[in-house]
Amino acid sequence: MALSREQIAQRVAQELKDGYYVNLGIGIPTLVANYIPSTIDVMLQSENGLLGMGPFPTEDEIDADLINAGKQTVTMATGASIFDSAESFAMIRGGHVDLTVLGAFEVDVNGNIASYMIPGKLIKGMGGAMDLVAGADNIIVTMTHASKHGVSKLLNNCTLPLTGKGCIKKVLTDLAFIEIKDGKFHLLERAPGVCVEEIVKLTEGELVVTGEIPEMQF
Amino acid sequence: MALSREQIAQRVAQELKDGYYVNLGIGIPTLVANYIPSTIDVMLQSENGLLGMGPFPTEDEIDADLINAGKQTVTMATGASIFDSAESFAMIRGGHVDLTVLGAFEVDVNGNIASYMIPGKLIKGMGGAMDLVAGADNIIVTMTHASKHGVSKLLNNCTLPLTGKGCIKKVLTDLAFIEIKDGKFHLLERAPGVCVEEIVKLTEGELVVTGEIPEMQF
Amino acid sequence: MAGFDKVVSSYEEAMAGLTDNMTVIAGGFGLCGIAENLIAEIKRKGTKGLTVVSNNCGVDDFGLGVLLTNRQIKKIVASYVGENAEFERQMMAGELEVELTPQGTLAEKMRAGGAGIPAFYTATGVGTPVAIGKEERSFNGRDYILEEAITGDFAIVKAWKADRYGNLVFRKTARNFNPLAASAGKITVVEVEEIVEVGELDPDQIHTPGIYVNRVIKGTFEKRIEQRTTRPADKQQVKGEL
Amino acid sequence: MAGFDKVVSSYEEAMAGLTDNMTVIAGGFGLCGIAENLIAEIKRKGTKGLTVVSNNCGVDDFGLGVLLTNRQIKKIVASYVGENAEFERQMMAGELEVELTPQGTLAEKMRAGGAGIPAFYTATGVGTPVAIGKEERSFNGRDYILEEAITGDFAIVKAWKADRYGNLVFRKTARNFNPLAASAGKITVVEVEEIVEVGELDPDQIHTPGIYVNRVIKGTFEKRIEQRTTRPADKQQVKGEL
Repeated sequence: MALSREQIAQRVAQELKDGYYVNLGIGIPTLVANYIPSTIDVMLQSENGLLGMGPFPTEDEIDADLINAGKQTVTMATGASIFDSAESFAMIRGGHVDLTVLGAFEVDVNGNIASYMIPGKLIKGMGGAMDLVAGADNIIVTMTHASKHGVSKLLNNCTLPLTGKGCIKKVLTDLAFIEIKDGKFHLLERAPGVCVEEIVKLTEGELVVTGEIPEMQF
Repeated sequence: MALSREQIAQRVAQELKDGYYVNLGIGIPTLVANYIPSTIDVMLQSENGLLGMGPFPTEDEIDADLINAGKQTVTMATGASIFDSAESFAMIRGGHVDLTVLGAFEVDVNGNIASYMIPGKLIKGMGGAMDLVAGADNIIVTMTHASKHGVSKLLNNCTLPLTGKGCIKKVLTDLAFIEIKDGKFHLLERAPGVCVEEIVKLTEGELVVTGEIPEMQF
Repeated sequence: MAGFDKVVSSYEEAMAGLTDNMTVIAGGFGLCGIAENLIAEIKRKGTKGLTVVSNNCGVDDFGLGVLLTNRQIKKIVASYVGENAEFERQMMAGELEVELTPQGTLAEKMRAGGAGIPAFYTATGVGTPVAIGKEERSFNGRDYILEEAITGDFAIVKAWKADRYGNLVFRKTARNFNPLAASAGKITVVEVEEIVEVGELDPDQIHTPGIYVNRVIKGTFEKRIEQRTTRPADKQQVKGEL
Repeated sequence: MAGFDKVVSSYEEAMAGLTDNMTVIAGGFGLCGIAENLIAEIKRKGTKGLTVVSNNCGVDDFGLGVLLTNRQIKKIVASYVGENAEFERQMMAGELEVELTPQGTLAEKMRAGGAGIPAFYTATGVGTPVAIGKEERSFNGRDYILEEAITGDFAIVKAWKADRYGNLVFRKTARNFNPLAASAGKITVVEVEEIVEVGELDPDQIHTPGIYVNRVIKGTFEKRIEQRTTRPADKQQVKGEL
């Protein structure tokens, strides 16, 4: 069965390592914070200028001067630091963030990603996404594998304007965990109960399936 | 008579205006701080990361962590701020400093300045001088008009490696206050008791003398 | 020190000199750390044809959004349209010129503007619509595009505290683009919650030195919240959890 | 949070991994804010062929000067030779490769290195020996040269306080190049006067966030003064006077 949003977040959280500085994008990536294993510690970077993001505030703690990149009220974790936007992106662009998780409309076999506009229909703006994909070595894209109508979002070539070129190496969809290398998708894991054939069918770009593909473990 | 170091500093101080942020170079320029008119306020920028430099400390106040760009122990004026070297030169390069005073070996009619090395003999390094001359709109160079042997330092073309190109508009020597424009030196004032002929003789580059040249007032 | 006293007493004085078709750089991220009353004053003045440089453009009825609704903005340089319906409508209808700029590039362009760096290279935007018309160059085997600095005729900035010399301290994530905007304005106007005596701010802890600041005014702020997210009061702070 | 505990207990551990021919970026201005004991450890290790990036190179018998005297430095990138006779001697004799770099350009190169900006344009050095071999380009009618970023295999940094996560606070003008060096090192080692508990430092007042820092060690410092200039104790502080 396809993963829920929470399960996607849960699987991504397994990729976290002790001592990681992590930037979580808006949407599903934000949920990853709820599944950080208790055995490790990570610090969350919010690109509006906060390293060490804590949980949402209680009503009493709400502070209009303390928000995350999704404009949600948050708190600071112990050991947090605050900085301006140029410093924040210096961190990101300079490759100091260990893992970035963000959403997308499409990715393709060359590691291109499209996530910020649908010409003539929707222009949200790229926010910090272009900086994040260009700055990070280690990125996980979370997305649904295909549209409601069964149209693949894992393509030979992105059709929408790109957010970044050749920068995505790992994709976690509701169906599969996939690596991108050598101009191909490589199937690493499948969602519990989802068969390889279904994933193949819903993946437009060439998908390499090597040996037995394990189910994700939760 | 030729101005003393103190008199040069004193004459430069007359160019200060209330509310000026000023960077004073090492040597004679540093002495300008002693002649700030009591009717105005200026803040001194030290490019090692201090805006609002105060006087030298008393023995009791000495703090190894608080020095100026000449590596002298100093104090902070009320309202001072501290910043890193990149921010300091952002201020300088971004044109936020109102007046810069620095020394030189040579200047020429095109506003070029040479101040940091004599090939084969002396290489001090440019320190912040290249940034200061490139960043400031308003610069006064203080220097002796000629060498001990009577060789002019106000030239048609600088002979030493340049610190900056086309950036000097005002020069105060021990003999004269000179403006540089249209590829010529223009005599504005002469030191008390120094005649125009002597200045002309010791100025290699073309010197424009228009009308009666007033003596400097102290 | 009269020459360094930046404090003005009216919003009219604070925004004096702003005229049609000028460029205004605004601090703030969403509605956090925005110069609410300086924006209101621009609305009151009715200055038209403005180019506004800001990460976002407020919401429909608050922040820079009010200048959009009031048709005072000709062009916006921003990274995120997001939650502003009027912004999106004017943009899609071609009534508003929009230069979508990646957030980090926007921040760096402001910093460069303040720092006298005319242009810099960045990997951000390579191979995307942002790269169109820009020079691409390789350094150490990686591709970058050339981005130019931004400066403004005015910068409008929100800080927490200022002293009379214009030394500024920001609070929490209301800092965001504000120090960068402050550095990049020909005339930088700062709205603060508190004006303190000169000497009260620790020199080591000043975020923006007064040299970047031209005018300071004390304001009162609504500080509207866009996404009011909370956890129950009886719930312990769990590590990292949102 | 074991994963974020950056504190090490010996200088050997602090400089572990430094090998011959590496590039070391060092904070400090003159002898102010230098990582005295990290330098001493490099001397003890005897690592050779180093490229050192630092505004100055200490004096003959203190600071980075001891590495010059000990012939461990192959190349120096610095803005000022100044008061170091051995530096000047080795440079004039051609025994030492020296890349004289304007102070502001040097600071910006370090910042760019840390910030993932491969190169930037600056007016500093146009028409001077510094411009030789560099691209010159005009923006808005003014000439600029292209300067490339600097990064180091190691950065050695002196801060005032750190917490265990490596969040740093600097003191007075001992800040100087230190935050920039911290950002530009692949491995950034910081020597501090005091290590405080995590949470003790005000998040708004941290100069260098721990993300840039790999190792922290508590040291004791001589803090030698180069130019001990004073005024008589009975003399009032006169405005601006030196």
